[in-house]
Amino acid sequence: MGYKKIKKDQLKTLFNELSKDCSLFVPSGSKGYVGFDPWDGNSADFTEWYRNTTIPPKALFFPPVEAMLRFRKGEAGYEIEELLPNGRPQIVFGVRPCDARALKITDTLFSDTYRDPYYLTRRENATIVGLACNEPCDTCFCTSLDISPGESQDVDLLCSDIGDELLMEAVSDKGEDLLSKMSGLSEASGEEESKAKQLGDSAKEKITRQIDTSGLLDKMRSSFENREYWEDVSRKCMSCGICTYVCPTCHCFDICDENNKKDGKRVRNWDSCKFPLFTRMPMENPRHEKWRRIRQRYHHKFEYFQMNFETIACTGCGRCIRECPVNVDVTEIIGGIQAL
Amino acid sequence: MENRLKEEAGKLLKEGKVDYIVGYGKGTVNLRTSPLITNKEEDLEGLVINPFIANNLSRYPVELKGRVGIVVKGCDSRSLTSLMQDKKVKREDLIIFGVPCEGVVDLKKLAGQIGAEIDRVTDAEKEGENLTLQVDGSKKTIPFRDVIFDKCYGCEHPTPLEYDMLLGSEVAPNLDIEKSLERIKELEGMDAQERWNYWKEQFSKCIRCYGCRNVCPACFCERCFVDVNMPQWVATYATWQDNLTFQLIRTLHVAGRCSDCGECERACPVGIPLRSLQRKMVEEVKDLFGHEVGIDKDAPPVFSHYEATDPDEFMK
Amino acid sequence: MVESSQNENIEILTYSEVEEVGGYIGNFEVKIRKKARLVDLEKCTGCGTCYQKCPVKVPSEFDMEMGMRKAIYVPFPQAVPNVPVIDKEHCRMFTKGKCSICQKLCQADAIDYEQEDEIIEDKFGAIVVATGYDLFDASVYGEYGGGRFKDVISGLQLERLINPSGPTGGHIIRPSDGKEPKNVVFIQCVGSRDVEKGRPYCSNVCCMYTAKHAVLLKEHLPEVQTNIFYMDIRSPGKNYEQFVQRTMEQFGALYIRGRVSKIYQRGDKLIVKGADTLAACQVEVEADLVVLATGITARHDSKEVATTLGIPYDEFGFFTELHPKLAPIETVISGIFLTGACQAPKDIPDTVASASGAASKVAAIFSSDRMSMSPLVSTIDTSVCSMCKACMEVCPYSAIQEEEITLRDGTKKKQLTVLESVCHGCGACVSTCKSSCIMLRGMTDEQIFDELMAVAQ
Amino acid sequence: MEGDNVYLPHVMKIEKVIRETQNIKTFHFNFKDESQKSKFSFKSGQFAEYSIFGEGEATFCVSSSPTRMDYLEFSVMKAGKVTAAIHELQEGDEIGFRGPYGNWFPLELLEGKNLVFVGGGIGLAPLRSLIWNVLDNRDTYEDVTILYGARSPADLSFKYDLEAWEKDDAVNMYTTVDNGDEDWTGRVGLIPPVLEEIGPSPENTVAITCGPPIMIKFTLMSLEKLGFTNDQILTTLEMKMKCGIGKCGRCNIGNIYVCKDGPVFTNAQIQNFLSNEF
Amino acid sequence: MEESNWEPKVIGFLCHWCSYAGADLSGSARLEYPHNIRIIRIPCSGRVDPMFILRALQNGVDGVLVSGCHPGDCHYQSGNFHARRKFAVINRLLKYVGIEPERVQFSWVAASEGPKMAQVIGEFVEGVRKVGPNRLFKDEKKDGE
Repeated sequence: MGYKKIKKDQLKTLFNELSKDCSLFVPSGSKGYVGFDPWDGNSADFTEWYRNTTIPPKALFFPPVEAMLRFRKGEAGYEIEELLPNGRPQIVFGVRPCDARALKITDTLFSDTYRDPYYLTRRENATIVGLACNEPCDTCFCTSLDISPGESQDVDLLCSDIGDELLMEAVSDKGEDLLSKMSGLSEASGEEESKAKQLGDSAKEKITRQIDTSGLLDKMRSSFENREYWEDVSRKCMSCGICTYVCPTCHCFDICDENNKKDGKRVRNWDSCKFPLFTRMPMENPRHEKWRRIRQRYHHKFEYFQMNFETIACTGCGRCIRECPVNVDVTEIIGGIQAL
Repeated sequence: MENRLKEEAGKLLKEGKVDYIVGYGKGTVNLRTSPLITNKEEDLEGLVINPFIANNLSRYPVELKGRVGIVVKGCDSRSLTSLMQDKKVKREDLIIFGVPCEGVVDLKKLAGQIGAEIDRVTDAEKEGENLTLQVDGSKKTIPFRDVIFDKCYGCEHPTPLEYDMLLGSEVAPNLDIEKSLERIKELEGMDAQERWNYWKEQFSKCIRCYGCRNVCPACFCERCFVDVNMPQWVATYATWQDNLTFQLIRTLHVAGRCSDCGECERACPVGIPLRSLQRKMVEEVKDLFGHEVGIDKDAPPVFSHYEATDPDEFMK
Repeated sequence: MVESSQNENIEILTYSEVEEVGGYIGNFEVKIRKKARLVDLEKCTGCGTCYQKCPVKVPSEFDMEMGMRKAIYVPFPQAVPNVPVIDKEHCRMFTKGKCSICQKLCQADAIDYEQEDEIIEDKFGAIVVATGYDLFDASVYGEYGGGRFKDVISGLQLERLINPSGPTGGHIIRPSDGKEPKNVVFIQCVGSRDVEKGRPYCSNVCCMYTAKHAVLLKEHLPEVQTNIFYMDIRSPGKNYEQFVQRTMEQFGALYIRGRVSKIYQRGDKLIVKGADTLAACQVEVEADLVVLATGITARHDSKEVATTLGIPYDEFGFFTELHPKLAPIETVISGIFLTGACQAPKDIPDTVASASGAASKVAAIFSSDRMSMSPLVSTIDTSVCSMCKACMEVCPYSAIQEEEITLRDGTKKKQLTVLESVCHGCGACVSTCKSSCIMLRGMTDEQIFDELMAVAQ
Repeated sequence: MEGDNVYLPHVMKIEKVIRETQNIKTFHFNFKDESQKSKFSFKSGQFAEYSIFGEGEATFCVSSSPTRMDYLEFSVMKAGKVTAAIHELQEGDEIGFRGPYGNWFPLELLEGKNLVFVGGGIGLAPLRSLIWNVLDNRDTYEDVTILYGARSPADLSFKYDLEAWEKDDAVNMYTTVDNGDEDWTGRVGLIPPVLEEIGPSPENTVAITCGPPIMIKFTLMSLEKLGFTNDQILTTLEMKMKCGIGKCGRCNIGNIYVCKDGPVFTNAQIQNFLSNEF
Repeated sequence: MEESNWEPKVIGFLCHWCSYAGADLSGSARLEYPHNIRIIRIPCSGRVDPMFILRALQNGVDGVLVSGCHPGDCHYQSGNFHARRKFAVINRLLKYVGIEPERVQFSWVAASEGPKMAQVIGEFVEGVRKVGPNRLFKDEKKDGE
């Protein structure tokens, strides 16, 4: 597959075109935080400032709240109406390699044994346009998890910022398809290709934060009973759900009904293992204590998920480190486990 | 200052006068500090005091079992006193290290000021009235007052009111109330519909991570009202209606307890200007009942008592 | 008093003060300070030698300071117990450090200058408050002389003068010169129905006692002329109006409807200037004696008593009943009852009625082992309570208390509990509890929520 | 594709409500859409998500036997918001039902074996599904022993079943209560000591137990004393669940998801992971 | 609901001892007040949780009236004093976030004040009528699925 390129000042035109028959999401900071917002036709200057979103792209496929079904009570009793997402194609532009990997990780979970129609419908209708990182944050540690800031096999189409232009490379058929529909592209030279590669390599070098995953599974297992360790590392945690909600792979949810017996919706919403209520049963709660919940979170990501799906459910995006109000740092915690 | 703290904190731990020291340590992210909570003497080497100690640590003694030595700034000390009023901590269980505070750097503001993200800054130090930074290898100097949190402009008690040991000399308030209330005044200038729409838009962003609640030292309930499901006052999922209702009720619950430490707003990952609600209530409670938060640890909480002469003009 | 002191079920603690009241109906824990009277109650035979021989004389409070008593004294002749008390303020043993005449003379060896206050702590099932009233201090009325004229006296002083065991042995004389008065003026509503003096209420008893005084005066001194300045005559009790009529018709009392504007001395007479609003003219009476019908006020320390008991009081210091019509004896605290003038000015029949009422209320409580209460009381879900105790602070009845329980693993835990017998079900605690862990049964959030949802539909 | 949305509930009709104890009720229910019924099957030990529309979902096992498909049953102890709403249900009301989920009692492994059922309180619900299943194919199994206990006579659930089993000569039925009352003439005693007293032989036997955690804990100890190996003991676990299909992230114990990998486990499996978290 | 024949729907939280009795009295005195009010009786104005008010508004009620005994007259001594503190703050907060002041009203009405109760309800309903239907918590558009 060959490389194409587009001038950054052409992006706006491209976006306007693309958004005609599909929903296009691009990084935007207009709401006071960076997230993927529907393309508003205004400014495509995110390439100038965008490093990564606060809310990960998972929110587009597994939204914070989504209606699953509607129930209505009529003369003949209850009627159930399935509320699946509409099949409108969707393009997400600017997904970083770490987040693209995260989507692959949640894909396995949501398609395991029982298919999750809500997530998968959206995923199937979506084309992920990746954007390689030239300027990783100091919280990034994706390289420790076999992710490279400059390249990705997890996207459909990968863009690299080479200055005034974006270099584009189709990674999947979907990407190929999309690429073929884009206008205003030109062929990229080998020089530009290697420039992109070079930028990717230099980005890789900029990442200094890391975790050591070698032998981690065993270390995790043996750390489980180390209550003192978990109590120590959890002491400053505030038990809020920020780390789980900004995590691109956290997928826990709750199912609730709208408070209306006659006509209401059943909704699915994000939930967090950091909340004591998450596992509370009327008579007992296996994870009432904070350290148990913290332990669950890290063990889930680095042990259980790996056992069940052969991959660590962390991509090193660093959001949890960045957004945590008390600076609980996953690399520190995993480092601590390795050092036990 | 730092050395004195390390020394005194070490003594407290060694002599068994406290079970934990709660202070600030260096964070793992550029410029940031992080709560340092420890019962081990060797960890105390990591204690720092600098213009980046944003966290309000007063919440921790509520959770920790035992006696605690704690580092507080002016606003934190008033949160702590408020917690004493609410009987969540006992004064005699605390050894308080007061840090006279000239303001804490708002890293978002700082990023805006230097036009680059914080991880570009390699070194930052307060020198007199200025903050000296190394940005991408070059030195930059910006006025300190330009990069501190908005709350700091409205801080009437920068020196902790309740302490056992003051680290440094008292700091006189350097008030710029107008600047501190800028956003509130702006909102007050709008008409009702505009204001409502403003908040509606803000709370459409809310994802219910409960960061605001969980960092708030005034939110000390064992079970938050949103977690009550019989009846389900507020839906557990994030709709702007329920998000707003949740925050309004939370605002009422912390009114009279909120010391305007600004932690809720700092914690919010989606940038909802929560201080504009909380600070507003600080003003209202003061105006209505003459109550200032965290001044008198022996006074009853503001909504646990009343005066026969409380304002009444809004009643028909 | 004598009779009740002999009842085996009644213990009278005189010269004692209630210091603390805790607990609740059926289980009040009361701390009583029994003040040292410096005379041994058990030993004293009541012979009276001590106060006959005591060298110190002090104006007698009981005689409204018109007579004298000793530093060791029995407050009044019928006092129970008939045992004297030493007035430390005046006793020479305490002012000068020596004397001990009484001690030397006491054959029963009952005088004990060293005696200390005794604290009694006991449990009681109910409390009846009957702390009575104070007389209004008429000296605030400058127009009546503000206390300057010896011959302007209060109704109660006249009462002492008439009394055979009073300071004059029942001889009615002018305090200034000991002469019998010929012309007496009574002034009604002194410290009653007077907004300016902060006493807007009617003292209830003055109209009738003044009428009685007029009658008694006439009986003792047939020559006397009584003149009564009044605002309205309030005589709604049984046979009261007839009594007033007789006072006028049979005993010649002259009732003048109007206020007195000024009293001044002329020679040995008091000139009383006032208005007769019925005749629409000014009147001036040359009086030998002026009697002020001073009203009833709450006891000077009623607010402290109320605070100790945890019961409310009104702006004048009278204790507030649970309901003015339907529960005039009960207070907001179950098990504490009011009787007599501590609640509001009352005359003797009213007082006796309310005392009987209180007694039967108490008897009703004591007659059964169980009580039935309103089910609308609060309950606490201690598993989610964060112990901020805000509910305790807002509870007007102190119905929420802290208790310590022992958990299954042996550890102790402090928690709050609602005393169901004390809770009145107002729900102030419920809306104060931020985490809804205290709930008012029968008016729960769930119930209100359902009502609200139904109404909002 | 229609009908493959795993989260969509069937609408079920409540056909009968049985008050078992003060706070436990059993409900007979059936498909509102008869045509769905023929497509439906389940196995003893499986559970489902039941919902009251407007209140939410809750997890219970199917307590009737797959050998008796006239109607389905579930039993509920009143404990929270949804269960309180379920307790309000009356005949003719409708509920949501999705399932069955989870694994089941391995009938093929039980064939030709002596079976000992030990149930406490509402823990009899999943067992009775299996018990009726076994009794309806009585010849396939050897001795059947049932030990059921509750706190008091008033707390005994499924009294009609107990009576039937009592009468059945092919069942060794034991009922016990922790505390008797005036009318109680039966056995008084906690389940574990009673079990030891009955003393079933571990020879060619499988014990199946379900009940409150504390009872399970001591019952396992008693079974061990009697010589049962961990492979000879089956139990079902309870954890808070929402999705029922291994996605929502609640019910894991280690990497085991109770909803997907359970709820039926051998004691050998449990010993492996349970010590970890609890 | 048709816009043209919209009638305000308001909820009144009235305390049992004073305002509810006041409303009762106005009824037995044959005084008229608008039928738009649905009354929920509570033991004391001190029982009112701000949640009641917000939840009512969120559920589309057009106005909320809270009424209790005059200060000093509380059957439970101090309930209305405590309530007044809360109301004062609620009042300011709701106004601040942009809820029309006409929608939420607090009042003191004694058991003897039948005419006042009728008047308070009347004026309140008129005030609500003026600000129109409560659309505060309505979604502008349907879920963007």
